[in-house]
Amino acid sequence: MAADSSKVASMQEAIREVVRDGDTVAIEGFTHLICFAAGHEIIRQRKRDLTLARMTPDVIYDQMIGAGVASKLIFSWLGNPGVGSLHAIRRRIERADPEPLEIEEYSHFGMVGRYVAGASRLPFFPLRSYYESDLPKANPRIVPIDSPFSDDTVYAVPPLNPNVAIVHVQRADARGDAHIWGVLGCQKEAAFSAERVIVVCEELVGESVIRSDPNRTVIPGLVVDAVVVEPKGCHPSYAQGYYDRDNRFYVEWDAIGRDPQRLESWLKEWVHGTATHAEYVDKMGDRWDGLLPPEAWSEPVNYGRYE
Amino acid sequence: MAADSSKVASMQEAIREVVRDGDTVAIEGFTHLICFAAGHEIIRQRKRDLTLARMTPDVIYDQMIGAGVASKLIFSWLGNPGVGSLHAIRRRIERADPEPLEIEEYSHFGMVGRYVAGASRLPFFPLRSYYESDLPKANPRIVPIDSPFSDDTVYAVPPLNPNVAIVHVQRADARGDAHIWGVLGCQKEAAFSAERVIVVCEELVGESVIRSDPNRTVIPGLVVDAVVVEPKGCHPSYAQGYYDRDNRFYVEWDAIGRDPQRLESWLKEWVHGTATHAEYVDKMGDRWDGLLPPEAWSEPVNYGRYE
Amino acid sequence: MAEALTERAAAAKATTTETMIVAAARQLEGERVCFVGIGSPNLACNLAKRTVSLDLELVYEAGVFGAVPARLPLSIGDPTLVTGAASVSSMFELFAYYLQAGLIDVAFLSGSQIDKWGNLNTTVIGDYANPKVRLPGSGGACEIAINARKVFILMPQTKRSFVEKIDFVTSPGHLAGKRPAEWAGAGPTIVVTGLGMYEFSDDGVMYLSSLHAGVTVEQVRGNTGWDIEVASELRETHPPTAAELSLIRETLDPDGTYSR
Amino acid sequence: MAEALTERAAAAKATTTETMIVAAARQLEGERVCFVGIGSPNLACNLAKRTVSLDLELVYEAGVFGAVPARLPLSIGDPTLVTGAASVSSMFELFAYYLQAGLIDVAFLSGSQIDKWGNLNTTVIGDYANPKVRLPGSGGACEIAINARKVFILMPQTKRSFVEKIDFVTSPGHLAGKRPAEWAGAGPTIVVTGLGMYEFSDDGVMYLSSLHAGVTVEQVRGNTGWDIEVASELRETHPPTAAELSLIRETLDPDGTYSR
Repeated sequence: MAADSSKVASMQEAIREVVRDGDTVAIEGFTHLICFAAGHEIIRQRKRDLTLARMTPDVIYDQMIGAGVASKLIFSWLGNPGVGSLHAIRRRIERADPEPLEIEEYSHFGMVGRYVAGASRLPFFPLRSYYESDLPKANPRIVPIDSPFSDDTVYAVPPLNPNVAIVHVQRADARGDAHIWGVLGCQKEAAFSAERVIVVCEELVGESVIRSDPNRTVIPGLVVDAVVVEPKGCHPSYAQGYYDRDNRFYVEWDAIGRDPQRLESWLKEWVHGTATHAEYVDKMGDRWDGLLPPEAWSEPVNYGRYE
Repeated sequence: MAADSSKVASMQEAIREVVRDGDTVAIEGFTHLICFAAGHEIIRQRKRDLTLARMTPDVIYDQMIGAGVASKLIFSWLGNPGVGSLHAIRRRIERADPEPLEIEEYSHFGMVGRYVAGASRLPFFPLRSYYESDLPKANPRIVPIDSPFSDDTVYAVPPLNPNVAIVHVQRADARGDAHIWGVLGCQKEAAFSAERVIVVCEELVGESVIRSDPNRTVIPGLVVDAVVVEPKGCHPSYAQGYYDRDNRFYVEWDAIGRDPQRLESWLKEWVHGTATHAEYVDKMGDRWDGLLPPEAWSEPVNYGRYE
Repeated sequence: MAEALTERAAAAKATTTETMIVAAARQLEGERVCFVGIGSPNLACNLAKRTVSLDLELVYEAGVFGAVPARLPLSIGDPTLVTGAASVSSMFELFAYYLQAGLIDVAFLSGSQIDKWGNLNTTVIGDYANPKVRLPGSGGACEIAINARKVFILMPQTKRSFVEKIDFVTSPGHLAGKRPAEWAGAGPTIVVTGLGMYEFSDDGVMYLSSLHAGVTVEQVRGNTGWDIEVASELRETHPPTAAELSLIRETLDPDGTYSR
Repeated sequence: MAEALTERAAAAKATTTETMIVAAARQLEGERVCFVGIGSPNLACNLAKRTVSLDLELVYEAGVFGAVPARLPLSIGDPTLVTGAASVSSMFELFAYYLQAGLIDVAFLSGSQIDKWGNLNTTVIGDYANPKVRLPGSGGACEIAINARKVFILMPQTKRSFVEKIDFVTSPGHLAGKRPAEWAGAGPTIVVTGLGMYEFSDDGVMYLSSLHAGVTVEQVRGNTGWDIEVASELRETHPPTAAELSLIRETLDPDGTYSR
């Protein structure tokens, strides 16, 4: 990305320049702020051999893995939340259909700990989990470690440092300083742990908006390589205060993901058949009607001027 | 404290019921939000044999230790910020004058790590510090630990779980859910690591104010035992947006703290000579004139109503 | 008298899931902080908050404390959990400072397989490397099982789910009765299925403590893959009251998404 | 010509501290992210941001990134650092995700004692258990010394501060020339005192690289507790320009709190 202070790029440019075949890519966001727009652009650009990391692969990774962009998945909960399975991923794990998918599996806190260690340049993160579970047998990168202060044992997980993190936010300035509110997931830790970061925002705002509330800045421009403005870029996930989760889509995906033909036609129509996410958004038409919530504003706070 | 939903108490009641002789007490706040009002009430109630923990003991612990409430100090930086030394504490460390003071010393990140471990119920926290420093020789509770994933070594510090944490905040509701903005220090980690917590606020607000912006809640009522309403309770420290740091006081303290007689008269006049912090605030008179900043409001955010 | 009849009539029509939800909700009496799962556990917690445990605080793993959901959330990170909540923090803070710290009194878990010690499998049916069925995996379940002070298990009961040996231990229960003292949590205390309720002996072994209305011990044995122990004083689950059912049907889950 | 004369006249009147601040500020050319200490380092950074390094980002250990102080802060956690900053986060995040992660290009340190490898003492004069003078201790200095990519040291020079053996190693410099590769930081690269500037050889040994105007090598030797090495091509520090001085005197520190 350019070294000047504006990092604003189109999604096409950002994905082309930042995401490389073979990269480990984390599109994070826990239910909230999952950047489907970036996932779709990765599919459009036919990236290959990616290792995809996410706590909850969600429908976005089912689509991406169904489209063949990835050879490995790092995760902690593999499902369609509130609905059931991610069938494209299951086909590859259970039957290598159409090809195998390597997996590396943790628990939620294990994945969070991996991002924290990655963001902190720690060689491991300790946690009280995994005791007597079979997870350490399934994944040799989960190991017991003794406390130097007691006869307590905890488990350690290794750092995760993705080549690329893609985080969606509500508002950012052109330098990439970003405000997030609502469910925070591990957006911050993922961004700090990655070599390269794409921030995708619902709204590009002036620096003065961000700087009016520096405690709301979850990601500083310091770690950001590109800023993409992509309104409604999370559908069918959501952006708190901007639009609702399209729960109906998650239910509908169950039948689509189950059937490789239907999955392929869906990708053809909705991803390859749209040149940009803006087209995808338009194509949804009046489906948006039920997804736009009434407003509920926060009470502001006074930082004071100290001159 | 009462188990009902309102935890509001006077400072006198809160200190009397929550702080016990012999306790480890952390009045945290990094430069910002240091609760002098609570420290003064601890002096008034002549608590004894406390272990005082704070990253930066600051003038408040110089006053408390000068007043004889503590037998031990846990810290990482012992100075009057921007001014010089804390003389009452130095007298006790250098010359056991008037009595010895045990110390337990870390670096800033070590203290932060101790609170994080304490808040997380981890038996230790690992960090990349202390290599080749004499600090681990001075404090045997700083020990090297090997990574299970590489030949990397990090240092571990033990958890800190104070009996009492006292945190000052800008606004809280009667349950203790508290908003903080500006410098956050380790208020959150200190509160979660402690057995008992007193939240002292500039303003008591309705639950609806707190709940209009749940991402601003640094401390949940869940861990809070008492809520004390004490406007200007941080002087000469400050509360962002409410009043300025009284830098002049920090400079003046240098001469007071140097001289045991002057220190004693100061305590007599300003602490024992005032029954409450409100009296102390009134007694300051027009000193407040230069300490009240013009307003600078944050841009609000829209959480949306999802019904 | 007429009211009692109405109650019975309503109760007779309670679905199996409604019976499970109500039984679980009643167990939340006296509890304060509950780690809520999506689906039936969410209904049980919200029912308890309106009946036996008015001050119950709901914690969601997405980072939400003190949620006041204005609608039934489909997912664990639904926006309705955020608006009006007391606190929303990062997942690191939720897992470290709330769950691992021991602040959670009760958490709900479920599983595709359970054994007599309450160990749960949500990872895989068959061999891990060559799975017959790939299940979702742990999510937060493993650390919840270890760190929540008590675990309530809510799951359907068949011979395929109540098994002698589970294929994979995702979430440790009472192991084989030797749960270490340094774990914050006491492990599973209650299991509620469509047939009855189960508790655990001092040795950490599950036993049938209460049968739902109309269910027999033989049915339970027929749906359990090991020789299940039965309490000497076996109770009958008090059926859902009309008030409980109307809360579920009219307020909490009017579409019946999770309760029918 | 007239301007040059004015410059010289002004420079002649620069205080020792002003000379140190200006010399340090110039070294920030090309650096991006700077961990700012209070006092002279703060002035040096804010001067650099207005002269040689316009895009310099200021990070303060209180958790502030991208500060735009509207006045000279007395303390490291002054409210003027917060209002209008790009980001304010917890100290855990500042130390873990910024400093330890290796995002800090340059940090400033100081000390009561320094040795020829740039190891610093800010803890104690005398014995740790029976101190002659108890100093403030590490604060963040120990982890800054290890994790910042470069360290600039700004301190007064006397025979009591530049010593053969420091009483306590608070912040490791070049140890004895064997700084481990896994440390994110390269250690001290520049030391600026009232007498001159120092750099470090490949062996990690400090040498005099530049003398401030009017200072002699003999003065340096007389104020150094070991046999200090001198660069074969010893430079003379270019004196502060009128522009630099007027920025310090009129804009950054009009009361002269830290520069006179």
